[in-house]
Amino acid sequence: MTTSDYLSAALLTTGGLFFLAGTFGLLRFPDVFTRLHALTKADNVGLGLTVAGLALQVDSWAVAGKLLLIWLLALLAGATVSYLIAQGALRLGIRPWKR
Amino acid sequence: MSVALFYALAGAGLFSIGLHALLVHRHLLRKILAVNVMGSGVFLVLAAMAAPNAIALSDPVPHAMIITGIVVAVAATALALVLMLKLTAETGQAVLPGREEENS
Amino acid sequence: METLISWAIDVALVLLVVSLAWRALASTDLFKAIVLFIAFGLVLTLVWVRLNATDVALAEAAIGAGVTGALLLAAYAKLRATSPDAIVDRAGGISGIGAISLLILILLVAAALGYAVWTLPSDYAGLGKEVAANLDQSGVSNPVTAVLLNFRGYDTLLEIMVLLLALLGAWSLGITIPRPEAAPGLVLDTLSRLLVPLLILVAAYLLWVGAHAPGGAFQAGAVLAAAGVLMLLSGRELPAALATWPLRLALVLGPATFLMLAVITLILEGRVLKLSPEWAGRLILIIETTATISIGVTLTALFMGAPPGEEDR
Amino acid sequence: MTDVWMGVPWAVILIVLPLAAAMTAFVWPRISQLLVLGCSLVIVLAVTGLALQLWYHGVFHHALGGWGAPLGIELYADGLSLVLLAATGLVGAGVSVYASAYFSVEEKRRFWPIWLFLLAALNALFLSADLFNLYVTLELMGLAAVALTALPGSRDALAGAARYLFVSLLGSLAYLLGVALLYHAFGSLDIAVLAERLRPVPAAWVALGLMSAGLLLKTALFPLHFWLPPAHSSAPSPVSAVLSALVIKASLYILLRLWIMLFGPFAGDGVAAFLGLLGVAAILWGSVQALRQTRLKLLVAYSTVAQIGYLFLAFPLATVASWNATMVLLLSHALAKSAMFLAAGNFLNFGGHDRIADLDHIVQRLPLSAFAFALAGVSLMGLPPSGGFIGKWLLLEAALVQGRWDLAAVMLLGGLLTAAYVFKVLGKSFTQADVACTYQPKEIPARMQWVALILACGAILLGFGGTPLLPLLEIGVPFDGSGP
Amino acid sequence: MQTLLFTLVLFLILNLGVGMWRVLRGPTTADRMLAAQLLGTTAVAILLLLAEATGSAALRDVALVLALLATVTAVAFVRRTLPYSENANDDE
Repeated sequence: MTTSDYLSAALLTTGGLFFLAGTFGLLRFPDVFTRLHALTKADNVGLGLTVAGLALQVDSWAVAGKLLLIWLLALLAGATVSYLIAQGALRLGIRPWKR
Repeated sequence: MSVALFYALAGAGLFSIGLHALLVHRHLLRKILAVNVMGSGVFLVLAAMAAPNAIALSDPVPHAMIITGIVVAVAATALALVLMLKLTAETGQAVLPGREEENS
Repeated sequence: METLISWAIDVALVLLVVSLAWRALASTDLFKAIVLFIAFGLVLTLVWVRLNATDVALAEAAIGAGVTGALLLAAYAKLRATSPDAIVDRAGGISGIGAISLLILILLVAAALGYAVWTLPSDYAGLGKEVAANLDQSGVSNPVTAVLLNFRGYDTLLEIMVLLLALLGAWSLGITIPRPEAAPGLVLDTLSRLLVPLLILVAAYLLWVGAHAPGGAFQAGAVLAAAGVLMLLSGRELPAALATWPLRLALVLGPATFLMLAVITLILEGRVLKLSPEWAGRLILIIETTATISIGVTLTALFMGAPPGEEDR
Repeated sequence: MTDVWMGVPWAVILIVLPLAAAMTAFVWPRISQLLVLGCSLVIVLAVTGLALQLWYHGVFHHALGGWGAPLGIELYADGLSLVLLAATGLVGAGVSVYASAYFSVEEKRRFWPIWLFLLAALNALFLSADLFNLYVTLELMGLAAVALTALPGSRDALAGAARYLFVSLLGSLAYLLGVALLYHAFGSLDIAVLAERLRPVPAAWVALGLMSAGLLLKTALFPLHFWLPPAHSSAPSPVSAVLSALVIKASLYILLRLWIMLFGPFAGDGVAAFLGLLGVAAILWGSVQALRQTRLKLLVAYSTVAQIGYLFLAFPLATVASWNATMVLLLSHALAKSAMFLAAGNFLNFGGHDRIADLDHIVQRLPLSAFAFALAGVSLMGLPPSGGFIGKWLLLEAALVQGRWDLAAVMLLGGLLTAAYVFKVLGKSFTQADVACTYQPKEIPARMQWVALILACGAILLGFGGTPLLPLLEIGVPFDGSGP
Repeated sequence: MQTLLFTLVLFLILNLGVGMWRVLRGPTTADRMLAAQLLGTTAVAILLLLAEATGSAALRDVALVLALLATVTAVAFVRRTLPYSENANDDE
């Protein structure tokens, strides 16, 4: 394994851990709004790290570009959908959780 | 047991689960989902045995059949959903009326 | 080690897919059932990938998990607007002796199925060899596309008709449920402005790539439909001038082209849908392009439900 | 001239023309009626042309795409296909004319394209000999039939259509799973190729069970008939006519085709006897239920349940003569039952109700329709000189030759019960209703009465023309059990 | 490297199973949809990993389509279903 392989393995593993964190956040957080955080933060970072790790492995720019596109798409979708869900939830009268 | 067989058995399982739900539940939306699960079960049987094995590459004919089947399924689902909504608008319920109510 | 992990992946996927189906069908809360069903589609996509059926995975991702999910969610919303009682299944089902005998019957069916599958020859090649032998005559190098549009093109012709027919059926029922909708807002508007062109681009890419790699008209059509659905969702309506015969023409464009090709090949080649090898590639591209447009428009129209202009009849 | 006639690919026209017409009718509704009537006429012509081709050249094959089985799909026609295509052509033309007067302008705009799709699906189905292609045509037909059933938008029609849709989908999926098993066991979708490779392995048995169960459900053979009466009675009358006359015959056709070409030789007597038993039960149960009905369209629908039973008596007899009898019965039932539903539709439209007890001198008010109903009844009862008589006589003969007195007795009893329910209707149509006439009688266009009468006359005429037509049925000797 | 990729795939599939729990649990419609979104992103990651592990480039297209369509489904939820949701306040 070369240096880039080690780097990529580290990125991928960290990405996997972020997915785990996201899933656990989704399970453990108390209400919709906090769970949104779990989804968007952890999940997009998780996918981002995975994409980064994989991009180190591919040898063509086109493939790396496609990977980047997928990630950007997930970021955009995640952010927008979370915003819309939060807005909709507030409109419905769900109050954010307070300790 | 090969991987293909494993998936094919899962397909048979999905078909049976869907069949059960289709016959037991009365709500139309649940019946629609059940039919879709049954269809996926059939497709799984088709695809599992078409996967590459010791003597042959993967067989594209079942794959083409599944794609055709998926499109037929979405068409039937769309029609069934409209029918369900229309029936609900008429009767206020998304269930099939019982036999005795219907003949009256 | 890798074989073991590979096995574990397959076992986990099968357990997941079966339990998702089980829970989706067992849920009396219909929204839960729908979301579980969408998740079922997602996992099924992964199953197709594991089975080396990438074309199917693409179709499942686009149609099974995507378009069907959107259709179900929209229908759920309309159901709730029509009859708030109807979104939770309180009707129950069969119970008592009927339920038990039914369960026994289905267990018998399942056992027979399992036995039949178990005894299937595990090394049967199917038609793979015939397809491979004739692939260079088909005009495309993706075998699934070759089967769909050349070897068994007639099935595909009829299947596109099924889709059109479903729309005619849906329109003939013409549900008229008003759907009050808030303004889309800046965020959604921006999202749709970014995504719609991207979706159209991806649809074109899938259409083009289908000749030699997984992709093709149905997948591309579904992605195109996603663009249409997104436009509808962000409050853009079809201009009234286009909602009459231009829309109907777009709906029949694909099927009509395909049918016309059937007639032309019958006259010129003596066989319905016989594509001579030197022309086959181009002809398939023409059929697929028109079919993509029609499939996209048809699925969007199915999402809409009633024919445009008649929604508030 | 004959060369031109013989060279035209009539079979392809039977599929392509209605599809093209369906799309044209959808895009350009204004010309749709003219289009449908023209299309129906051409279909009748094309069936005639195909019959001549079969007569002179034998079985018809057309390798679509030039590939041929097993890689490609073939169109295939023999005597069996021809009977069903003829039924489709004749009933289809009759119903097209009837519908042109039955529906309002607005309804017709929605009806025509779907109706043409249904015709195309039926023709395509009867011309197919590829298991997966049959599935696609089955779905095309099923969805079209469901959409037409739901057309009135009333509560009953929608409920009937919804139940029908799920039955139809369940049947198709069971069939498709059987196809999947057969494909993976024997590596082909073409019936003829499969017939050569079929061996009695478990997968073949389970496939036989799944496909038969699915198709019997769609054919509504007792005890899987529960969905038929509500769907067929609540649909618009022209649609009821087609559902009972043609649509349920389509799944029966596939079953016959599979049985004769594929499963018959190895399935053996046990399965055949079982199917025959179901047929007997269907005759008795359907007839008794028909007799008990108080609504005319439900009576006619239950009569369909009973008449389907006759078509299954040939399975245990399994001789060429009994199969031929089944074919004649099939055709005569298609004509008679469509005539009956159309006549019933006229009564219903005229009085605004179809309560049998209140038919109220309908004979004097709608003499042509009443006469059509009576003639159709004669054919269903199996009285000479109708087509029903020829069919039942041949079947009876086959049963007696084999010493199956039980089957013969059931046939006769079924005939008596049929007579009872037909006379129940006719009797009431002469008498004064108990309650005073409260309805505003509606004008029934002459066309709608004449169509019913002509179809009923067709069922009777079959009795005269039936015997000479028998050799046509034997083209491709579908029934000698050895396949094409 | 292969082994790592496959292990990650397995790990993420197990993650999907855990995410399913939130779909089952709810309690609001938004929660369920949110969980479905997470499943979608996870499936995208799985597809990308598999594409690399098996050397099948077409799987990246599947991932792309899945990401796109999941977004559209989510928007359909937000625009059609969410505004009519009740049972919003009976949080855990």
